[in-house]
Amino acid sequence: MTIKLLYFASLRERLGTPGESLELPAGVDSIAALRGHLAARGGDWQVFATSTSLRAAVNQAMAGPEAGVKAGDEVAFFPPVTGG
Amino acid sequence: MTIKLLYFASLRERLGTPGESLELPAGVDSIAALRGHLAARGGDWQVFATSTSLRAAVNQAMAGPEAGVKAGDEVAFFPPVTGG
Amino acid sequence: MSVSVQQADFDVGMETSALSAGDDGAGAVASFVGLVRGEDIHAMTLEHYPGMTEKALAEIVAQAHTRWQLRRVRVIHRVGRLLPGDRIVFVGVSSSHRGDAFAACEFIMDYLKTRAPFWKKEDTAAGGRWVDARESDDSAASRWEK
Amino acid sequence: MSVSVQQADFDVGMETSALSAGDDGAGAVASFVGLVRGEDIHAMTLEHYPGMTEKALAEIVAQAHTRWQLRRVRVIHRVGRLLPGDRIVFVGVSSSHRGDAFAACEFIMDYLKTRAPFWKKEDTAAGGRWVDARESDDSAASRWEK
Repeated sequence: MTIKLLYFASLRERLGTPGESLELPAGVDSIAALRGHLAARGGDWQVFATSTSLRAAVNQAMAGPEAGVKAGDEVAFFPPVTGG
Repeated sequence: MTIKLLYFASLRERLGTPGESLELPAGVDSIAALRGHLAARGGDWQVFATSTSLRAAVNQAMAGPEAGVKAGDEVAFFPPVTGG
Repeated sequence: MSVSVQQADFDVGMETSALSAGDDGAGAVASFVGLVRGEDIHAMTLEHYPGMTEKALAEIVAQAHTRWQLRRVRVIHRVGRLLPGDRIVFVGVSSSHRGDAFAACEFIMDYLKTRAPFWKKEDTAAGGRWVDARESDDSAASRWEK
Repeated sequence: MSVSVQQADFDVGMETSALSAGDDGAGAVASFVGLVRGEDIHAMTLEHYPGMTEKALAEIVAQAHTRWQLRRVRVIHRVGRLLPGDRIVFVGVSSSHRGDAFAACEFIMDYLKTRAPFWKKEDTAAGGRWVDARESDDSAASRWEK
Protein backbone atom coordinates (compact mmCIF):
# COMPACT_ATOMS: atom_id res chain seq x y z
CA MET A 1 0.00 0.00 0.00
CA THR A 2 2.62 2.52 -1.06
CA ILE A 3 2.63 5.61 -3.28
CA LYS A 4 5.43 7.04 -5.36
CA LEU A 5 6.30 10.62 -4.42
CA LEU A 6 8.19 13.01 -6.72
CA TYR A 7 9.57 16.48 -5.97
CA PHE A 8 10.70 18.93 -8.65
CA ALA A 9 12.77 22.08 -9.11
CA SER A 10 13.26 24.33 -6.05
CA LEU A 11 11.21 21.95 -3.90
CA ARG A 12 13.48 19.03 -4.86
CA GLU A 13 16.55 21.09 -3.92
CA ARG A 14 15.02 22.26 -0.65
CA LEU A 15 14.06 18.73 0.44
CA GLY A 16 17.34 17.28 -0.83
CA THR A 17 15.65 14.40 -2.64
CA PRO A 18 13.92 13.85 -6.00
CA GLY A 19 11.33 11.55 -4.45
CA GLU A 20 10.59 8.50 -2.35
CA SER A 21 8.32 5.54 -1.91
CA LEU A 22 5.86 6.15 0.92
CA GLU A 23 3.76 3.70 2.91
CA LEU A 24 0.40 5.44 2.87
CA PRO A 25 -0.74 5.98 6.51
CA ALA A 26 -4.37 5.35 7.43
CA GLY A 27 -6.56 8.38 6.85
CA VAL A 28 -4.27 9.97 4.27
CA ASP A 29 -6.54 9.86 1.24
CA SER A 30 -6.21 13.29 -0.39
CA ILE A 31 -3.55 15.77 -1.52
CA ALA A 32 -4.44 18.01 1.44
CA ALA A 33 -4.06 15.14 3.93
CA LEU A 34 -0.79 14.06 2.29
CA ARG A 35 0.60 17.58 2.60
CA GLY A 36 -0.28 17.57 6.30
CA HIS A 37 1.43 14.21 6.75
CA LEU A 38 4.63 15.37 5.02
CA ALA A 39 4.66 18.73 6.87
CA ALA A 40 4.58 16.84 10.18
CA ARG A 41 8.14 15.66 9.47
CA GLY A 42 9.22 19.17 10.50
CA GLY A 43 12.22 21.18 9.31
CA ASP A 44 12.23 21.87 5.57
CA TRP A 45 9.18 19.62 5.19
CA GLN A 46 7.02 22.26 6.85
CA VAL A 47 6.91 23.91 3.42
CA PHE A 48 4.01 21.49 2.71
CA ALA A 49 2.00 23.33 5.37
CA THR A 50 3.21 26.88 4.82
CA SER A 51 3.49 27.25 1.04
CA THR A 52 0.45 28.58 -0.75
CA SER A 53 2.00 28.26 -4.19
CA LEU A 54 2.96 24.56 -4.18
CA ARG A 55 1.26 22.57 -6.95
CA ALA A 56 0.43 18.87 -7.05
CA ALA A 57 -0.19 16.21 -9.69
CA VAL A 58 -1.72 12.76 -9.24
CA ASN A 59 -0.76 10.20 -11.87
CA GLN A 60 0.70 12.98 -14.04
CA ALA A 61 -2.39 15.19 -14.08
CA MET A 62 -2.70 18.49 -12.18
CA ALA A 63 -4.62 17.94 -8.92
CA GLY A 64 -6.22 20.29 -6.37
CA PRO A 65 -6.12 19.81 -2.55
CA GLU A 66 -9.29 17.65 -2.54
CA ALA A 67 -7.95 15.24 -5.17
CA GLY A 68 -7.95 11.64 -3.92
CA VAL A 69 -4.75 9.68 -3.25
CA LYS A 70 -4.70 5.88 -3.11
CA ALA A 71 -2.19 3.05 -3.06
CA GLY A 72 -0.21 2.77 -6.28
CA ASP A 73 -0.60 6.42 -7.26
CA GLU A 74 2.26 8.58 -8.49
CA VAL A 75 2.02 11.91 -6.65
CA ALA A 76 4.23 14.88 -7.54
CA PHE A 77 4.74 18.22 -5.78
CA PHE A 78 6.37 21.22 -7.43
CA PRO A 79 6.42 25.02 -7.59
CA PRO A 80 4.38 26.90 -10.25
CA VAL A 81 5.64 26.00 -13.71
CA THR A 82 7.91 28.36 -15.66
CA GLY A 83 8.48 26.80 -19.08
CA GLY A 84 8.01 28.29 -22.51
CA MET B 1 -0.69 70.47 -66.42
CA THR B 2 -0.99 66.70 -66.73
CA ILE B 3 -1.47 63.87 -64.26
CA LYS B 4 -0.27 60.27 -64.50
CA LEU B 5 -3.11 57.75 -64.31
CA LEU B 6 -2.62 54.08 -63.38
CA TYR B 7 -5.14 51.21 -63.48
CA PHE B 8 -4.61 47.86 -61.78
CA ALA B 9 -5.88 44.29 -61.76
CA SER B 10 -9.43 43.67 -63.03
CA LEU B 11 -9.86 47.40 -63.78
CA ARG B 12 -6.72 47.41 -65.93
CA GLU B 13 -8.03 44.42 -67.89
CA ARG B 14 -11.49 45.94 -68.29
CA LEU B 15 -10.15 49.26 -69.59
CA GLY B 16 -7.53 47.53 -71.72
CA THR B 17 -4.72 49.82 -70.56
CA PRO B 18 -2.37 50.04 -67.57
CA GLY B 19 -2.55 53.82 -67.53
CA GLU B 20 -2.18 57.08 -69.40
CA SER B 21 -1.08 60.65 -69.16
CA LEU B 22 -4.07 62.96 -68.83
CA GLU B 23 -4.32 66.71 -69.44
CA LEU B 24 -6.24 67.78 -66.33
CA PRO B 25 -9.45 69.57 -67.45
CA ALA B 26 -10.51 72.76 -65.66
CA GLY B 27 -12.64 72.02 -62.60
CA VAL B 28 -11.33 68.48 -62.12
CA ASP B 29 -9.62 68.90 -58.76
CA SER B 30 -10.67 65.84 -56.73
CA ILE B 31 -10.89 62.06 -57.02
CA ALA B 32 -14.69 62.34 -57.28
CA ALA B 33 -14.46 64.89 -60.10
CA LEU B 34 -11.83 62.83 -61.89
CA ARG B 35 -14.05 59.73 -61.70
CA GLY B 36 -16.88 61.74 -63.25
CA HIS B 37 -14.59 62.95 -66.04
CA LEU B 38 -13.39 59.42 -66.84
CA ALA B 39 -16.92 57.95 -66.68
CA ALA B 40 -18.03 60.49 -69.29
CA ARG B 41 -15.92 58.63 -71.87
CA GLY B 42 -18.73 56.07 -71.90
CA GLY B 43 -18.52 52.32 -72.57
CA ASP B 44 -16.31 50.43 -70.11
CA TRP B 45 -15.27 53.75 -68.59
CA GLN B 46 -18.70 54.10 -67.00
CA VAL B 47 -17.36 51.82 -64.28
CA PHE B 48 -15.94 55.01 -62.72
CA ALA B 49 -19.51 56.18 -62.13
CA THR B 50 -21.18 52.86 -61.33
CA SER B 51 -18.67 50.99 -59.16
CA THR B 52 -18.99 51.45 -55.42
CA SER B 53 -15.97 49.32 -54.61
CA LEU B 54 -13.32 51.08 -56.73
CA ARG B 55 -10.41 52.42 -54.63
CA ALA B 56 -8.08 55.31 -55.42
CA ALA B 57 -4.60 56.43 -54.44
CA VAL B 58 -2.98 59.83 -54.93
CA ASN B 59 0.81 59.83 -55.04
CA GLN B 60 0.87 56.25 -53.76
CA ALA B 61 -1.30 56.85 -50.68
CA MET B 62 -4.91 55.66 -50.33
CA ALA B 63 -7.31 58.54 -51.07
CA GLY B 64 -11.05 59.09 -50.53
CA PRO B 65 -13.41 60.77 -53.03
CA GLU B 66 -12.74 64.25 -51.62
CA ALA B 67 -8.96 63.93 -51.95
CA GLY B 68 -7.45 66.72 -54.03
CA VAL B 69 -5.89 66.11 -57.45
CA LYS B 70 -3.47 68.60 -59.02
CA ALA B 71 -1.03 68.77 -61.93
CA GLY B 72 1.91 66.41 -61.55
CA ASP B 73 0.09 63.93 -59.32
CA GLU B 74 0.19 60.17 -59.81
CA VAL B 75 -3.38 58.89 -59.44
CA ALA B 76 -4.22 55.19 -59.36
CA PHE B 77 -7.55 53.36 -59.47
CA PHE B 78 -8.00 49.71 -58.49
CA PRO B 79 -10.39 47.16 -56.99
CA PRO B 80 -10.20 46.28 -53.25
CA VAL B 81 -6.84 44.69 -52.47
CA THR B 82 -6.51 40.92 -52.06
CA GLY B 83 -2.89 40.28 -51.06
CA GLY B 84 -1.51 38.29 -48.14
CA MET C 1 15.70 46.17 -44.93
CA SER C 2 12.54 45.17 -43.10
CA VAL C 3 10.17 45.08 -46.11
CA SER C 4 10.69 43.18 -49.39
CA VAL C 5 8.44 42.68 -52.41
CA GLN C 6 9.95 40.03 -54.64
CA GLN C 7 9.28 37.22 -57.07
CA ALA C 8 11.72 34.84 -55.34
CA ASP C 9 10.83 32.46 -52.53
CA PHE C 10 12.20 33.11 -49.03
CA ASP C 11 13.88 30.96 -46.35
CA VAL C 12 11.64 30.83 -43.27
CA GLY C 13 14.37 29.42 -41.02
CA MET C 14 16.87 32.08 -42.02
CA GLU C 15 14.35 34.91 -41.73
CA THR C 16 13.19 33.72 -38.31
CA SER C 17 16.77 33.42 -37.03
CA ALA C 18 17.65 36.88 -38.32
CA LEU C 19 14.90 38.38 -36.16
CA SER C 20 16.75 37.46 -32.95
CA ALA C 21 20.38 36.97 -34.06
CA GLY C 22 22.78 38.89 -31.84
CA ASP C 23 19.95 40.36 -29.78
CA ASP C 24 20.10 39.20 -26.16
CA GLY C 25 16.79 40.87 -25.35
CA ALA C 26 14.71 39.06 -27.96
CA GLY C 27 12.80 36.40 -26.03
CA ALA C 28 9.94 35.91 -28.48
CA VAL C 29 9.58 35.60 -32.25
CA ALA C 30 6.08 35.29 -33.72
CA SER C 31 5.77 34.63 -37.41
CA PHE C 32 3.27 33.92 -40.11
CA VAL C 33 3.52 32.27 -43.51
CA GLY C 34 0.68 32.53 -46.03
CA LEU C 35 0.49 29.88 -48.76
CA VAL C 36 -1.34 29.34 -52.04
CA ARG C 37 -4.21 26.95 -51.36
CA GLY C 38 -4.71 24.60 -54.25
CA GLU C 39 -8.13 23.12 -53.78
CA ASP C 40 -9.38 24.17 -57.17
CA ILE C 41 -6.77 26.33 -58.82
CA HIS C 42 -3.85 25.55 -61.11
CA ALA C 43 -1.86 28.67 -60.29
CA MET C 44 -2.17 32.20 -58.96
CA THR C 45 -0.72 35.45 -60.24
CA LEU C 46 -0.01 38.29 -57.84
CA GLU C 47 -0.07 41.80 -59.27
CA HIS C 48 0.96 44.83 -57.24
CA TYR C 49 1.51 48.59 -57.47
CA PRO C 50 5.30 49.04 -57.45
CA GLY C 51 6.32 51.93 -55.27
CA MET C 52 3.06 52.19 -53.35
CA THR C 53 3.32 48.59 -52.14
CA GLU C 54 6.62 49.16 -50.35
CA LYS C 55 5.36 52.46 -48.88
CA ALA C 56 2.14 50.86 -47.64
CA LEU C 57 4.01 47.96 -46.00
CA ALA C 58 6.57 50.28 -44.39
CA GLU C 59 3.73 52.42 -43.01
CA ILE C 60 2.02 49.34 -41.51
CA VAL C 61 5.30 48.25 -39.89
CA ALA C 62 5.81 51.79 -38.51
CA GLN C 63 2.32 51.70 -37.00
CA ALA C 64 3.07 48.35 -35.36
CA HIS C 65 6.19 49.86 -33.78
CA THR C 66 4.14 52.68 -32.25
CA ARG C 67 1.55 50.25 -30.82
CA TRP C 68 3.81 47.60 -29.30
CA GLN C 69 7.30 47.18 -27.88
CA LEU C 70 9.01 45.45 -30.78
CA ARG C 71 12.63 44.69 -31.50
CA ARG C 72 12.64 43.69 -35.20
CA VAL C 73 10.03 43.25 -37.90
CA ARG C 74 10.34 41.54 -41.28
CA VAL C 75 7.75 41.49 -44.08
CA ILE C 76 8.25 39.66 -47.38
CA HIS C 77 5.54 39.46 -50.03
CA ARG C 78 5.97 37.60 -53.28
CA VAL C 79 4.55 38.72 -56.64
CA GLY C 80 4.17 37.05 -60.04
CA ARG C 81 3.01 33.54 -60.80
CA LEU C 82 2.78 31.09 -57.88
CA LEU C 83 1.67 27.46 -57.64
CA PRO C 84 -0.44 25.65 -55.02
CA GLY C 85 1.62 25.14 -51.86
CA ASP C 86 3.95 28.05 -52.68
CA ARG C 87 4.68 30.57 -49.95
CA ILE C 88 3.12 34.01 -50.61
CA VAL C 89 3.92 36.11 -47.56
CA PHE C 90 6.12 36.11 -44.46
CA VAL C 91 5.60 38.35 -41.44
CA GLY C 92 7.97 37.95 -38.49
CA VAL C 93 8.18 40.02 -35.30
CA SER C 94 10.62 39.80 -32.40
CA SER C 95 10.00 41.26 -28.96
CA SER C 96 11.04 40.76 -25.36
CA HIS C 97 7.75 39.07 -24.55
CA ARG C 98 5.32 36.99 -26.56
CA GLY C 99 2.19 39.10 -26.14
CA ASP C 100 3.56 42.01 -28.16
CA ALA C 101 5.09 39.71 -30.79
CA PHE C 102 1.81 37.84 -31.41
CA ALA C 103 -0.35 40.97 -31.49
CA ALA C 104 1.95 42.88 -33.85
CA CYS C 105 2.32 39.91 -36.21
CA GLU C 106 -1.44 39.49 -36.51
CA PHE C 107 -1.98 43.26 -36.82
CA ILE C 108 0.50 43.49 -39.69
CA MET C 109 -1.19 40.61 -41.54
CA ASP C 110 -4.66 42.12 -41.02
CA TYR C 111 -3.55 45.53 -42.28
CA LEU C 112 -1.53 44.07 -45.15
CA LYS C 113 -4.65 42.20 -46.31
CA THR C 114 -6.73 45.37 -46.49
CA ARG C 115 -4.22 48.19 -47.17
CA ALA C 116 -1.33 46.93 -49.27
CA PRO C 117 -1.96 47.11 -53.05
CA PHE C 118 -1.73 43.46 -54.10
CA TRP C 119 -4.27 41.64 -56.26
CA LYS C 120 -4.60 37.90 -56.80
CA LYS C 121 -5.79 36.31 -60.03
CA GLU C 122 -6.52 32.60 -59.93
CA ASP C 123 -5.93 30.33 -62.88
CA THR C 124 -8.73 27.75 -62.69
CA ALA C 125 -10.12 25.05 -64.96
CA ALA C 126 -12.76 27.61 -65.99
CA GLY C 127 -10.16 30.29 -66.84
CA GLY C 128 -8.74 33.33 -65.04
CA ARG C 129 -10.63 34.75 -62.07
CA TRP C 130 -9.76 37.79 -59.95
CA VAL C 131 -10.09 37.01 -56.26
CA ASP C 132 -12.80 38.99 -54.48
CA ALA C 133 -11.95 40.94 -51.34
CA ARG C 134 -13.33 39.19 -48.25
CA GLU C 135 -15.65 40.86 -45.76
CA SER C 136 -13.92 38.92 -42.98
CA ASP C 137 -10.62 40.65 -43.82
CA ASP C 138 -12.25 44.06 -43.35
CA SER C 139 -13.66 43.07 -39.99
CA ALA C 140 -10.33 41.56 -38.91
CA ALA C 141 -8.60 44.85 -39.71
CA SER C 142 -11.26 46.97 -38.02
CA ARG C 143 -10.71 45.15 -34.70
CA TRP C 144 -7.50 47.17 -34.34
CA GLU C 145 -9.25 50.55 -34.66
CA LYS C 146 -10.61 50.36 -31.13
CA MET D 1 4.48 13.03 -33.68
CA SER D 2 3.12 16.47 -32.87
CA VAL D 3 4.78 16.94 -29.44
CA SER D 4 8.49 16.58 -28.63
CA VAL D 5 10.46 17.23 -25.44
CA GLN D 6 14.15 17.09 -26.22
CA GLN D 7 17.60 18.41 -25.40
CA ALA D 8 18.49 19.00 -29.06
CA ASP D 9 17.85 22.19 -30.99
CA PHE D 10 15.25 22.23 -33.78
CA ASP D 11 15.12 23.53 -37.35
CA VAL D 12 12.49 26.26 -37.62
CA GLY D 13 12.45 26.25 -41.42
CA MET D 14 11.99 22.49 -41.60
CA GLU D 15 9.32 22.43 -38.90
CA THR D 16 7.39 25.27 -40.53
CA SER D 17 7.51 23.60 -43.95
CA ALA D 18 6.35 20.29 -42.50
CA LEU D 19 3.17 21.97 -41.22
CA SER D 20 1.92 22.56 -44.76
CA ALA D 21 3.87 20.06 -46.90
CA GLY D 22 1.58 18.10 -49.19
CA ASP D 23 -1.52 19.77 -47.80
CA ASP D 24 -3.32 21.81 -50.47
CA GLY D 25 -5.75 23.23 -47.94
CA ALA D 26 -3.18 24.79 -45.62
CA GLY D 27 -3.27 28.50 -46.39
CA ALA D 28 -1.85 29.77 -43.11
CA VAL D 29 0.97 28.77 -40.78
CA ALA D 30 1.42 30.73 -37.54
CA SER D 31 4.43 29.94 -35.41
CA PHE D 32 6.24 31.01 -32.29
CA VAL D 33 9.83 30.61 -31.13
CA GLY D 34 10.80 31.36 -27.52
CA LEU D 35 14.46 32.14 -26.81
CA VAL D 36 16.74 32.43 -23.77
CA ARG D 37 17.17 36.14 -23.06
CA GLY D 38 20.68 36.86 -21.93
CA GLU D 39 20.52 40.26 -20.31
CA ASP D 40 21.97 39.11 -16.99
CA ILE D 41 22.33 35.36 -17.09
CA HIS D 42 25.17 33.06 -18.14
CA ALA D 43 22.98 30.04 -18.85
CA MET D 44 19.62 28.49 -18.06
CA THR D 45 18.72 24.94 -17.09
CA LEU D 46 15.30 23.55 -17.90
CA GLU D 47 13.98 20.77 -15.67
CA HIS D 48 10.77 18.92 -16.43
CA TYR D 49 8.57 16.05 -15.26
CA PRO D 50 9.15 13.26 -17.80
CA GLY D 51 5.90 11.56 -18.69
CA MET D 52 3.61 14.27 -17.41
CA THR D 53 5.20 16.88 -19.68
CA GLU D 54 4.30 15.01 -22.86
CA LYS D 55 0.78 14.29 -21.55
CA ALA D 56 0.20 17.94 -20.61
CA LEU D 57 1.38 19.18 -24.01
CA ALA D 58 -0.73 16.60 -25.89
CA GLU D 59 -3.77 17.63 -23.84
CA ILE D 60 -3.20 21.32 -24.69
CA VAL D 61 -2.90 20.48 -28.40
CA ALA D 62 -6.09 18.39 -28.20
CA GLN D 63 -7.92 21.34 -26.63
CA ALA D 64 -6.72 23.63 -29.41
CA HIS D 65 -8.11 21.20 -31.98
CA THR D 66 -11.55 21.32 -30.34
CA ARG D 67 -11.57 25.14 -30.25
CA TRP D 68 -10.37 25.96 -33.77
CA GLN D 69 -10.32 24.45 -37.26
CA LEU D 70 -6.69 23.35 -37.42
CA ARG D 71 -4.85 21.17 -39.89
CA ARG D 72 -1.54 20.38 -38.13
CA VAL D 73 0.09 21.37 -34.85
CA ARG D 74 3.70 20.97 -33.75
CA VAL D 75 5.12 21.64 -30.28
CA ILE D 76 8.81 21.22 -29.41
CA HIS D 77 10.22 22.14 -25.99
CA ARG D 78 13.88 21.81 -25.12
CA VAL D 79 15.19 20.73 -21.71
CA GLY D 80 18.64 20.75 -20.10
CA ARG D 81 21.25 23.50 -20.17
CA LEU D 82 20.73 26.35 -22.64
CA LEU D 83 22.68 29.51 -23.38
CA PRO D 84 21.51 33.07 -24.08
CA GLY D 85 20.07 33.26 -27.60
CA ASP D 86 19.27 29.53 -27.69
CA ARG D 87 15.83 28.47 -28.83
CA ILE D 88 13.66 27.02 -26.02
CA VAL D 89 10.29 26.32 -27.57
CA PHE D 90 8.57 26.05 -30.96
CA VAL D 91 4.81 26.10 -31.49
CA GLY D 92 3.52 25.93 -35.07
CA VAL D 93 -0.06 25.67 -36.30
CA SER D 94 -1.44 25.32 -39.81
CA SER D 95 -5.00 26.10 -40.81
CA SER D 96 -7.03 27.10 -43.85
CA HIS D 97 -7.24 30.68 -42.63
CA ARG D 98 -4.99 32.85 -40.51
CA GLY D 99 -7.41 33.72 -37.70
CA ASP D 100 -7.56 30.16 -36.38
CA ALA D 101 -3.82 29.63 -36.83
CA PHE D 102 -2.91 32.77 -34.85
CA ALA D 103 -5.41 32.12 -32.06
CA ALA D 104 -4.44 28.48 -31.58
CA CYS D 105 -0.72 29.26 -31.61
CA GLU D 106 -1.09 31.89 -28.90
CA PHE D 107 -3.48 29.69 -26.89
CA ILE D 108 -1.02 26.80 -26.90
CA MET D 109 1.82 29.07 -25.72
CA ASP D 110 -0.34 30.59 -22.96
CA TYR D 111 -1.44 27.18 -21.70
CA LEU D 112 2.05 25.69 -22.03
CA LYS D 113 3.39 28.52 -19.84
CA THR D 114 0.94 27.76 -17.03
CA ARG D 115 0.15 24.04 -17.35
CA ALA D 116 3.16 22.12 -18.66
CA PRO D 117 5.60 20.98 -15.95
CA PHE D 118 8.80 22.79 -16.89
CA TRP D 119 10.95 24.82 -14.50
CA LYS D 120 13.74 27.25 -15.38
CA LYS D 121 16.82 27.83 -13.25
CA GLU D 122 19.04 30.73 -14.22
CA ASP D 123 22.78 30.67 -13.78
CA THR D 124 23.70 34.26 -12.88
CA ALA D 125 26.80 36.08 -11.60
CA ALA D 126 25.23 35.77 -8.13
CA GLY D 127 24.64 31.99 -8.46
CA GLY D 128 21.68 29.79 -9.38
CA ARG D 129 18.19 31.25 -9.22
CA TRP D 130 14.87 29.51 -9.91
CA VAL D 131 12.68 31.66 -12.15
CA ASP D 132 9.46 32.84 -10.48
CA ALA D 133 6.14 32.23 -12.18
CA ARG D 134 4.76 35.45 -13.67
CA GLU D 135 1.34 36.85 -12.82
CA SER D 136 1.04 38.02 -16.43
CA ASP D 137 1.25 34.40 -17.64
CA ASP D 138 -1.71 33.47 -15.44
CA SER D 139 -3.78 36.32 -16.77
CA ALA D 140 -2.78 35.51 -20.38
CA ALA D 141 -3.99 31.93 -19.88
CA SER D 142 -7.21 32.96 -18.15
CA ARG D 143 -8.25 35.04 -21.18
CA TRP D 144 -9.10 31.76 -22.91
CA GLU D 145 -11.50 30.61 -20.17
CA LYS D 146 -14.23 33.00 -21.34
